[in-house]
Amino acid sequence: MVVLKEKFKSETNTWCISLDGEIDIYNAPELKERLHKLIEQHPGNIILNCENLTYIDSTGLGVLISALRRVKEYDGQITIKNLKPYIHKIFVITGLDKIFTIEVQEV
Amino acid sequence: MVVLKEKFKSETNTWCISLDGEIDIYNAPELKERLHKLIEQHPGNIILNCENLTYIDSTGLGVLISALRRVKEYDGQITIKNLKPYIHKIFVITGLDKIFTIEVQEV
Amino acid sequence: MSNDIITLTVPAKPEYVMVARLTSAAFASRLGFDIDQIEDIKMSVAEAIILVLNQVVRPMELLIRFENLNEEIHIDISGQGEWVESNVSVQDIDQAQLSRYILGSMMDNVEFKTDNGIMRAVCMHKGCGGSN
Amino acid sequence: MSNDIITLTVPAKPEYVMVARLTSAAFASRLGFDIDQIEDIKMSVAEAIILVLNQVVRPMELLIRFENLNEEIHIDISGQGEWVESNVSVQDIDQAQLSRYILGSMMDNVEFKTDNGIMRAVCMHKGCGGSN
Ligand SMILES: Nc1ncnc2c1ncn2[C@@H]1O[C@H](COP(=O)(O)OP(=O)(O)O)[C@@H](O)[C@H]1O
Ligand SMILES: Nc1ncnc2c1ncn2[C@@H]1O[C@H](COP(=O)(O)OP(=O)(O)O)[C@@H](O)[C@H]1O
Repeated sequence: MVVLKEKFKSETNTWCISLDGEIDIYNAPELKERLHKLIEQHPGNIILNCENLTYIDSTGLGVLISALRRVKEYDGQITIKNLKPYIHKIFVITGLDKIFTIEVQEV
Repeated sequence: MVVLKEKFKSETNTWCISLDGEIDIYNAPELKERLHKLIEQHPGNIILNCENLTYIDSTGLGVLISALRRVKEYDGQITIKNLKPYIHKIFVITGLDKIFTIEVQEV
Repeated sequence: MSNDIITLTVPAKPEYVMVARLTSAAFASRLGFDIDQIEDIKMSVAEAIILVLNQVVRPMELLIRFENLNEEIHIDISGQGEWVESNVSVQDIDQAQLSRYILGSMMDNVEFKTDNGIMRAVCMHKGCGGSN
Repeated sequence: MSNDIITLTVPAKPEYVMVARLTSAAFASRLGFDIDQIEDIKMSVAEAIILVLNQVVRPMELLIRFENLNEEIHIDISGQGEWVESNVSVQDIDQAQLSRYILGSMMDNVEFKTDNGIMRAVCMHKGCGGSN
């Protein structure tokens, strides 16, 4: 099971979601389904807090891209916060740092 | 390499040794050599602080037994402190809780 | 350290990619790779497996072979057993590009063994004093 | 979950027991064993390997086979390849008793496969709702 804590803030029309643990080919499909449900429920912006995200593979990145596509349809944004440096590296390698708004975790 | 911090307290004629990390068949021989050297250097009692000991296998237990034999030769004692419950369980299973003085870590 | 070989076979299922990842990390750590390099190796093993799994056909089993050779870790990931049809999506095919970027950046060298457009195996290596 | 098999081969050297331990832990965790049970399984794999290694002769390689069968993890550890003389000490032989106590307490069932007094393999299993 993907650990995912979420809260919708209506003042700013934003989902604050914290992604915890490891996202890999095994649990990425579940994450995708849950993110898409949240977006359907409230089509708003998304802030992903990745402070406790310890691993993400290409299938996990694919889920984030897929969520971004949906959010872009209504001109929303996805901001990724508190990425650990070695996970930020993966976003840079894949060029995804250019399509998401990213804030790196201070060390 | 075995992480082992030691300090000899001459007032009480005691070695205070902290065993950190994992002791297994790979590093047990090194631990044995180091413990025997300390005993030669100052034949005193030994207090083993196992607060940060996360794993010990039968070869590691063998090393502790071997140290105990040396210490018994001059009527010394080995006290094992702050064992994590699941490591204490190993001492009980093997009956070694009866030959060492053991103080279990509070949870 | 001598030239040692470790092999691991797992069912070709998403739930066992984690097992391959942890086995890689344990071997790499024994060979003296540092924490960042171990992360790179772990992730590369996972991405190579994802490339072999997410295709129009996929194998029933995966064989992962690790060898330490001249201060380098050599890793071969290959599909084994029967190859069966899989329900791959457009997304999986797009994602393969992400896997290739990651492998290219984290390992010193990566070779793909394909046959009729199907990726049968990935062979890669990384040195202790490696580029990343 | 279906009946899945994982195999691991490692050189029969002390430095690779840790690799077998971590692979066991990863598989057991995927099968849904809880943290205490995973510790037991990890340790039992190590002790079974120690029993096969610390004898008057020891194998060049170890094969570890994991299978999930009827909500149980089944683990076979066997020496492979040539068996060579080893410089076993009295201490190692005494320690074997410790290994046997640990295995007997941590697994639901343990079988030793001996041949002329040499332990060639250890077969054991433990259930998810197991005794410990
Ligand atoms: N810049 C990119 N680099 C690599 N892959 C990309 C990029 N942009 C999109 N993709 C791929 O596109 C997929 C998203 O596809 P999408 O059609 O939104 O999926 P779905 O219809 O399931 O929501 C992602 O999984 C990702 O692999
Ligand atoms: N109560 C016991 N139960 C099991 N094994 C024991 C027990 N007491 C001693 N041993 C074994 O005896 C060994 C210690 O032998 P010892 O002759 O002191 O070694 P050394 O000469 O290398 O110091 C330990 O490794 C342990 O395996």
